[in-house]
Amino acid sequence: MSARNQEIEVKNLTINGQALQAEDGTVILEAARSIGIFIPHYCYHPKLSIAGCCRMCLVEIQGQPKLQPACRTPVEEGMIVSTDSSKAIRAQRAQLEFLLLNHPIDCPICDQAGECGLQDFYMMEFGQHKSRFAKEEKIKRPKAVAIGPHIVFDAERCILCTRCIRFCIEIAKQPEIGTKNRGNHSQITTFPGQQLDNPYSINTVDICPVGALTSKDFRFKIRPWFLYSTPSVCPGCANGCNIFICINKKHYVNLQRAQIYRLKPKENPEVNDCWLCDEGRLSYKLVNENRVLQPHIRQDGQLVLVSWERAINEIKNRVQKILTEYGPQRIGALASSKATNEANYLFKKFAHEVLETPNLDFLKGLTGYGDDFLIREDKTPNTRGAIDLEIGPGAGGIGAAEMLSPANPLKGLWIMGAEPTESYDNEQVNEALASLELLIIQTSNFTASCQWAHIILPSATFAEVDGTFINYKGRVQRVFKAMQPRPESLANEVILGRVARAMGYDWQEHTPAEIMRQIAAEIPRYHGLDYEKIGDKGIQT
Amino acid sequence: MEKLLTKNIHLPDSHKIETYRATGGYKALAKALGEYSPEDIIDIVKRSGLRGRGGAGFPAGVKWSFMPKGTERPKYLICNADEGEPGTFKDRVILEKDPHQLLEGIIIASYAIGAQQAYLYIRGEFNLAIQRCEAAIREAYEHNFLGQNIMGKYYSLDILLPIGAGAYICGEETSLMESIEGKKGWPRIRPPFPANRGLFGCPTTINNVETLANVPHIIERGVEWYTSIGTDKNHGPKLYCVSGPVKRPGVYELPMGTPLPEIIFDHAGGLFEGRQLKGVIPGGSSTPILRPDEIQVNMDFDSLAKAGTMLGSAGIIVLDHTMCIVRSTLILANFYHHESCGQCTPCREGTGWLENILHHIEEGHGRPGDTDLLIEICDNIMGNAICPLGDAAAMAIGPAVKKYRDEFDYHLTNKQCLPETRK
Amino acid sequence: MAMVVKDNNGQGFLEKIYIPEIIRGLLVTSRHFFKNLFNIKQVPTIYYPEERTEVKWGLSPRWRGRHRLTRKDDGMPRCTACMLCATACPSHCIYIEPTESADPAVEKYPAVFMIDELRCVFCGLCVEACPCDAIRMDSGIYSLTEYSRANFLYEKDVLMATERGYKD
Amino acid sequence: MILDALIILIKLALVLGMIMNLAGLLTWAERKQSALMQDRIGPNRANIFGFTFYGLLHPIADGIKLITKEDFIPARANKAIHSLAPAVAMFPALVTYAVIPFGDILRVGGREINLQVADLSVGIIFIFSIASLAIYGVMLGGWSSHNNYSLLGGLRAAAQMISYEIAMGLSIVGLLMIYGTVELDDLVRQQGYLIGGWLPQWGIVVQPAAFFLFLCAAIAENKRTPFDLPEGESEIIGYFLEYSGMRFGMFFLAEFADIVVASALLTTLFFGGWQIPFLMADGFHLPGGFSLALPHLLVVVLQVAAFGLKVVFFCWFLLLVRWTLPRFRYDQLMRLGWKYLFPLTLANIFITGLIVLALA
Repeated sequence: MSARNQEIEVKNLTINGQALQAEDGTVILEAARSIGIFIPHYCYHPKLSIAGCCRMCLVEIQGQPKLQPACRTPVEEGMIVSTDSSKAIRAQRAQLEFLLLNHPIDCPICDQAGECGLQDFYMMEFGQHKSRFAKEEKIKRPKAVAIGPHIVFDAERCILCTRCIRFCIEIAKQPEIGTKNRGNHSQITTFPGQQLDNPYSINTVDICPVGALTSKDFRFKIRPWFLYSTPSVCPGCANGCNIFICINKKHYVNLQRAQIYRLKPKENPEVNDCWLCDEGRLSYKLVNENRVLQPHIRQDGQLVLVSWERAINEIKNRVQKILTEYGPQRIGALASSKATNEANYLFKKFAHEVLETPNLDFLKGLTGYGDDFLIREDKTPNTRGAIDLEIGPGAGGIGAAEMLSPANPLKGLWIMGAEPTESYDNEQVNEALASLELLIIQTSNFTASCQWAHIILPSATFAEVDGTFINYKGRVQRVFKAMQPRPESLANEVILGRVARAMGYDWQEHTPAEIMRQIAAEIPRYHGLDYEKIGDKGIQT
Repeated sequence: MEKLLTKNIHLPDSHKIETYRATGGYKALAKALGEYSPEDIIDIVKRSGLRGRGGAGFPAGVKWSFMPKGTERPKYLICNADEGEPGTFKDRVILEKDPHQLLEGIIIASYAIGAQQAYLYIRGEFNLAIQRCEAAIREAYEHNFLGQNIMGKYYSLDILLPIGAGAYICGEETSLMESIEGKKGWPRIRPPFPANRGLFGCPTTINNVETLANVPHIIERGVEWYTSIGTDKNHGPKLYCVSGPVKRPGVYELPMGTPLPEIIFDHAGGLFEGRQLKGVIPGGSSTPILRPDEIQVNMDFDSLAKAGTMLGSAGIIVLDHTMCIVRSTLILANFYHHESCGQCTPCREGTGWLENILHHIEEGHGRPGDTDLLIEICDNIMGNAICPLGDAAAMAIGPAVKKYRDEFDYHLTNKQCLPETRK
Repeated sequence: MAMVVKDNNGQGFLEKIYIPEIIRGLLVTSRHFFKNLFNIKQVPTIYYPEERTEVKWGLSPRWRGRHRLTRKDDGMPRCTACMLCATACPSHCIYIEPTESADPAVEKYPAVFMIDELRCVFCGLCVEACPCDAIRMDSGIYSLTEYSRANFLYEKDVLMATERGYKD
Repeated sequence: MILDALIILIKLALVLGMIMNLAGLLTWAERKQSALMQDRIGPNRANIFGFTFYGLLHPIADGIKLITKEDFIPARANKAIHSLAPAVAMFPALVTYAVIPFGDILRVGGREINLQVADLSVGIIFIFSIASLAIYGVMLGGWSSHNNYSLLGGLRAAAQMISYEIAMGLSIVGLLMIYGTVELDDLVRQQGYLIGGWLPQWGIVVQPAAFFLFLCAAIAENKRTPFDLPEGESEIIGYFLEYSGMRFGMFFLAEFADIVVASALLTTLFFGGWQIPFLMADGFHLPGGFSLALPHLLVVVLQVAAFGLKVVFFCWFLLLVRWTLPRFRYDQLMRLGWKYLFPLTLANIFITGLIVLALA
C-alpha cells in the first residue's frame, strides 16, 4: 500500500464543504461519489472514455468563471468544488429541461421507466413539472427501429449521450453506430449497410440511460420494478461472467410462476468489468423453457410420469440388478461441466460409493465461437471445476469417449446434467445409448438423449441452486439460488443423496456450503475455501 | 494610415508570387530564417502584442510559446481559413487577393513553433480562394519557400490544404481538427488544450488568417513600428468588414481602436438616405448588439469588452430602422440552430428552442413571457456548452432581446411588426 | 409541543355516572322507534331490487363500480400496458401482459388485461394511477354476480365492452 | 293424581311455549325494532303468497334455514362436547323459568292451582344456581371447537359471566332482606301490599338501587350489548366461531331465551310479578275508597296478562338498550363489574341492613 502511495499522488480537495483525498487523475464525479455525493450524469460511464456532452454534471469550482463538467475535470490540490450551489443546480435544471425538450414524456409506454436516468432526475429536485415547450412541436423521429438482431432503437427517446457509440468503439471494438445530422436533428444511426450486431450489443441497452435502446428479448415483457435481482454466474461459457438474475415477483391473478426475465451483468473487474455477451445474456431461456418437471419412467416404450418415491424405488431395483448381475464394471457414470462443483463432487462420491464403478468421467459440452474479450470457446461454465475435482476414470475404468461409443461394455449408464450428443458424434452416441439396459438421465431440460432414457429425473437449473463454478482461469465463484426449483425438480446433490439413502447408504443431507467444505478438505488446491471466503466476487485459486 | 495587409489587393495579379515578391514579399521570411531563432520570433511576436484576429483576441506569441519544447511528437500549425461568421469577410480578401502574404506568415509561424507540417483549412464555399491558395502553395514550393530546406536553410515545411465541407462549427478550432482528421466536426472538450493534444493528438497551434498575415510585417519592420499602430494593448492594423444599409459596405483596413462611428459614417459613407440607425453588431453575428446610443466605442478588444460586447471578427453589421429586430434575431437563431453540431445538450436543444420561440413571436403566435424565456434560455446556454457556438448564439440573441425588449413586447401584444418595419 | 390528553369520560358528575346520559340515549332511540312504528312510509330505505338507487336518485359520479377499459377512437384500448395500475393495486388483482404493437406510435398495448374482481377491494387506486385514463370505475355496475370463481376474472374484451354507466 | 300431573304438564307446555315463542319472536323483534330505531324498514322479504306479515315469517324462514344448513364439526374438535355445548347453553334458560310465578293461585272447582311450574322453597337460589350453569355451555362450546379464537372467546365469556354473577346475586340480597323470603310466589305476593295505603310495595320502590345494579348485571350475564364481548358478532370472534346450522341457532336461541328469563326475573323481583296495583283477589280497591268487585277468574286472567305484558315490555327494553349503547372495552367491562357494581351491591346491602334494623 505504501509503495502505491508513493507512485500515485494524492490530492486534497473539498466538495460541498467536505474535505477528501483523491488519487491524482480521478475526476471530480468519481471523487464525489466516493464520499457519497451523487452528481447527475448521463454520458459519463466509468468504463468508457469521457465525452462530457450531456452537461448534466456541471459543477462550480472556486476560481473558475465557468461551470466545469465533473466527469471530465480531474481533481487538483486545494480545489474547492460545490455541486449544490445555486449556479450548479440551476445549470443542471437547465440541462434537464433541454434534454426533455424533444424527449417524449411517455414513461408509461417507455420500457426504461423505472430504471431511467431522465425519469429519476425529472422526479427529483431538478424536475420542472410544467413543460415550457409544446408537445406538438417536438421533433418527430423514427421509433421502434430494429437496428440489430437484439436491439430496438427509438430515436425520439435518445438523448445523444453517445455511450452506445463509445461502447461499440472501445469495448466491442466494432464501430457500427454513429450520429448523423446536426443540432437537435442529430440522431444515432447505424452505419450504412451495417447492423448493431456485435456479440456484445445488448450491453448498449444496459448503458443507455434512457429508453432509446431496448432489448428485443426483454422489451415490454415486464416492468423492472417487478423484478428481484440475485447475483450469480453466467452459465453460457467458461469465462464465468458475473450476472444478476432478474426474476419477477409473484403475481396473484393467474398465480403466475416465478421465471427469469433477463440476466444483467454484475460488475466484477477481475472477470467481466460490467459487461456481458449477448449469447450469455440470453442463456437464461433454458430455465424457463422445455423443463423436465416430474420424474419419468419408460414403460412399454413410453415415458410415463411417476412420483419421486416410485422413481427412486425403480432406480434402486434396477441399479442393484445390474450391479449384482453384471458387476460394477458394467455401469458408467457421467458428470457434467455444466453442473456445480458441489453436484459433481457428490456425483463422484456417488459413483465410487454407491455405484462402486471406476467408469467415471464428465462431459465437456458444446464448444463454439470465442474471442479475446469475454466469450470463451468452451460453452460450459465449469469444465475447470470438473477437472480440478479429478472427475475421471478410476483404475481399470473407461472414459466418456469409450462409454459413448457403440463398442462400450456398459449395461447401465447414469448421466447427470449433460447431453452427450453435444460433445460426441450423434450416431455413435445414439447407438451406444440404445444398447443400454438402463439409462438414467438427471436433467433440467429435455434433450436429445432423453429418447433413450429409461428413467429421467428432473433436476434444478443453475438459477435454482446454490453452488460454485470455476471459470477457465481457475476463479471460484458462487452461484446463488435465485428462485425455488420448479415443483418436483430437485437440485442434483439432493437427488443423489436421496438415491444413496434409498439404496441403504448412510448419506447425510448436506447443504452446498457443507459440501464445499468437504471439497476444500479433499482437494489441496481449494484448501481452506468456504462460501464466506469466496464471497460474491469469487476468489482466484 | 499606410495599408499593410491590403496594400497589394488592388494590383493586377496580386495573387501571383511575382507581384508579391515585387512589393517586398518573402523578405520577412528570409529575415526570420536567416537572423532569428524560433525563440526570437516568438519573443518578437510576443512583444509586438499581436492578438488573435479570429475573435478571442488571445496574444499570438503567448499561444505559440505554449507549444511543448523538446517533444518527439510532431507539431502542427493550422491556419483557420474557415471564415463562416455572418457579417465577416475579411480573410477572404487575403485568401483571394494576397495568399502569399498568408503563406509567408504560416511559414514563419511554423518555423517559430517548430512545425514541419502546416494545414490551411479553408472554407469549402471559397472557390476562388481555394484555387488561388492552391496555386500560391504550388508557386511557393516552386520557389523553395516550402518543401525541403526552405531557402537553403535547415528547415522544412509542407502545407496541406484541407477543404471544409460547409459546417460553421468547423471554424471552431477543435472541431476543425476533428474535421482534418476525417471525423464529424464535433468540438472537443478542453482540457487538454490543442497546444498539448491537438491534431492527431499532437501539439498544435491554430491561428486565424489575418493573425498570420500580420506576422511577416512584424518581422520585417520590427516591434516598435508595429506597436506604434493602434491603441494601448491593441496594436497593429485591423480589417473591418462593414455590411448592412451603408453606402459603401466592404473591408476597411484601419488601425486597431478606430472609433466605430468613424468606420460607419466616414469610411463606409454612412447609412442610406432617410434611414436611421437602429443598432450595430460590432464583431460578427456572435457578438452582442449595440444600440445607437452605445456606438461611441473604439473598435478594439478591450474597449468593446468594456462596452459589453466583443470585437470578434470585426464584422460590423449595421441595422437601420426599417429592419425588424425580431426577424433579424430569428435569422441569427435559425443560423445557429442550423449550425449547432448536436453534441452537447444546451447548444443542441437550446438553439432549436430559441429559434422555435422567435419563430412564434415573428409569426404572431408568441405567448406572454416569451421574452423572459428567451433571456433565460440564453443564460442557461451561456457558458455551459462544450464550445463557443452555444455562447455565440446566446450572445447574439440574449442582448438583442434585452436591448430591444419593447419591440419584442410589441410583437407579443400586437402580433405583428412595428409599422415602419413591415414589408 | 406537549400532547394534550382529552378526557372522554364526560364532564361533571351527571355525565360521569352515565345513567342520565344513558337515559337520554334511550330516549333518542325510542323516539325514532315510535315515530317510525306509526309511520313506516317515511323511512328512506330503498326496496332493492324493486327500487334502484340509480333510478331513484342517480349514481354519484364518484361511485366506484366495476372497472371498464376505455377505448380510443379506433376502438383499440387506450391502455398502454404501463402496469401502473397493477403496481398501485393493493390487492394485486390486475394482471397485464404487454405486447408490441405494429404501430410505432402506439408501441405497446395489453395482450392480456385481467382483473380478478374477487380480489378487488374497489379502492380506485388503479384509476388514480392510470396516466392515460384507460381504466375507469364509472360503469355503474355494483352488483357483480357470477356462477363460478373463474368467471370473476374479467378479461380485456369484457372490460372494453362495458360502457359508461350513468349520465352526468 | 292424573289430574295433578295433567295440570303440571299444561303449565309446563304453557311456560315452555311462552319462552320459546317469545324467544323466536324476539329474533324478529330485534331486527324489526333495530330497523325502526335506525330509520330502516327491517325484514320484509319472506312471504307466503305475497303476504309478508311485517316480516313475521322471517323467524320461520330462519329456523328452516338453520336446520337445513350444513352442520359442520371441525376435524379435530371434541365431537361429543361440541355437539353437547349448545344444549348445555339452552338448558338453564328453560329450567330457570320453572320457579317463576306467572299468576296468583287459581281456584277451579275447589282445586287450588299454583300458577308456577314448581313452587320450590329455595326459589331464587335455584334460579341463580341454574343460571350459573350457562357458563358451561359457553365454555364447552369454546373449548371443544379446537380453535384458539373460540377458546379465547369462551374464556372471555366465562370471566365476564362469573364476574357479573356475583354482582347479580348480591344485588338482590337487599330485596330478600326486606321481603324476608326466597320463595318467589311469596315475594310477589308481598309486593302486592301497599305502603301508606297507596304505593305498591314493588321491588323497584323499596330497592331502586338494586334494580339498576341487577339490570346491569343481568344484561352482562346475558352477554348483550353493551356487554357483548363474548360474541361481538361482526368484530370479535366469539366462542361459537366453529358452530353452524342449528347448533349455532341454539346458542342464538338460548340468548333470546335468556332475555325472556331476565325480563321475567326483573318483572318478578322488581315490578311486582303478576301484581296489578290495587287489584286484590276480589277486585280493585283504590286508595280513595273506590272499589270494583271482579270475578276470580277475570282477576287471574288480568294478573297473568299483566305479567306477560311486563315481560314483553322488558324484552323490548333490553332490545332498546342493545341498539342504543356502544360496546364496552374488555378492561372497562371488568372494571365496571369489579370496581363499581360489586362495591355498590355491598353498599346497598349494608344500607338496607341499617334501614331494616332501624325500622325494626
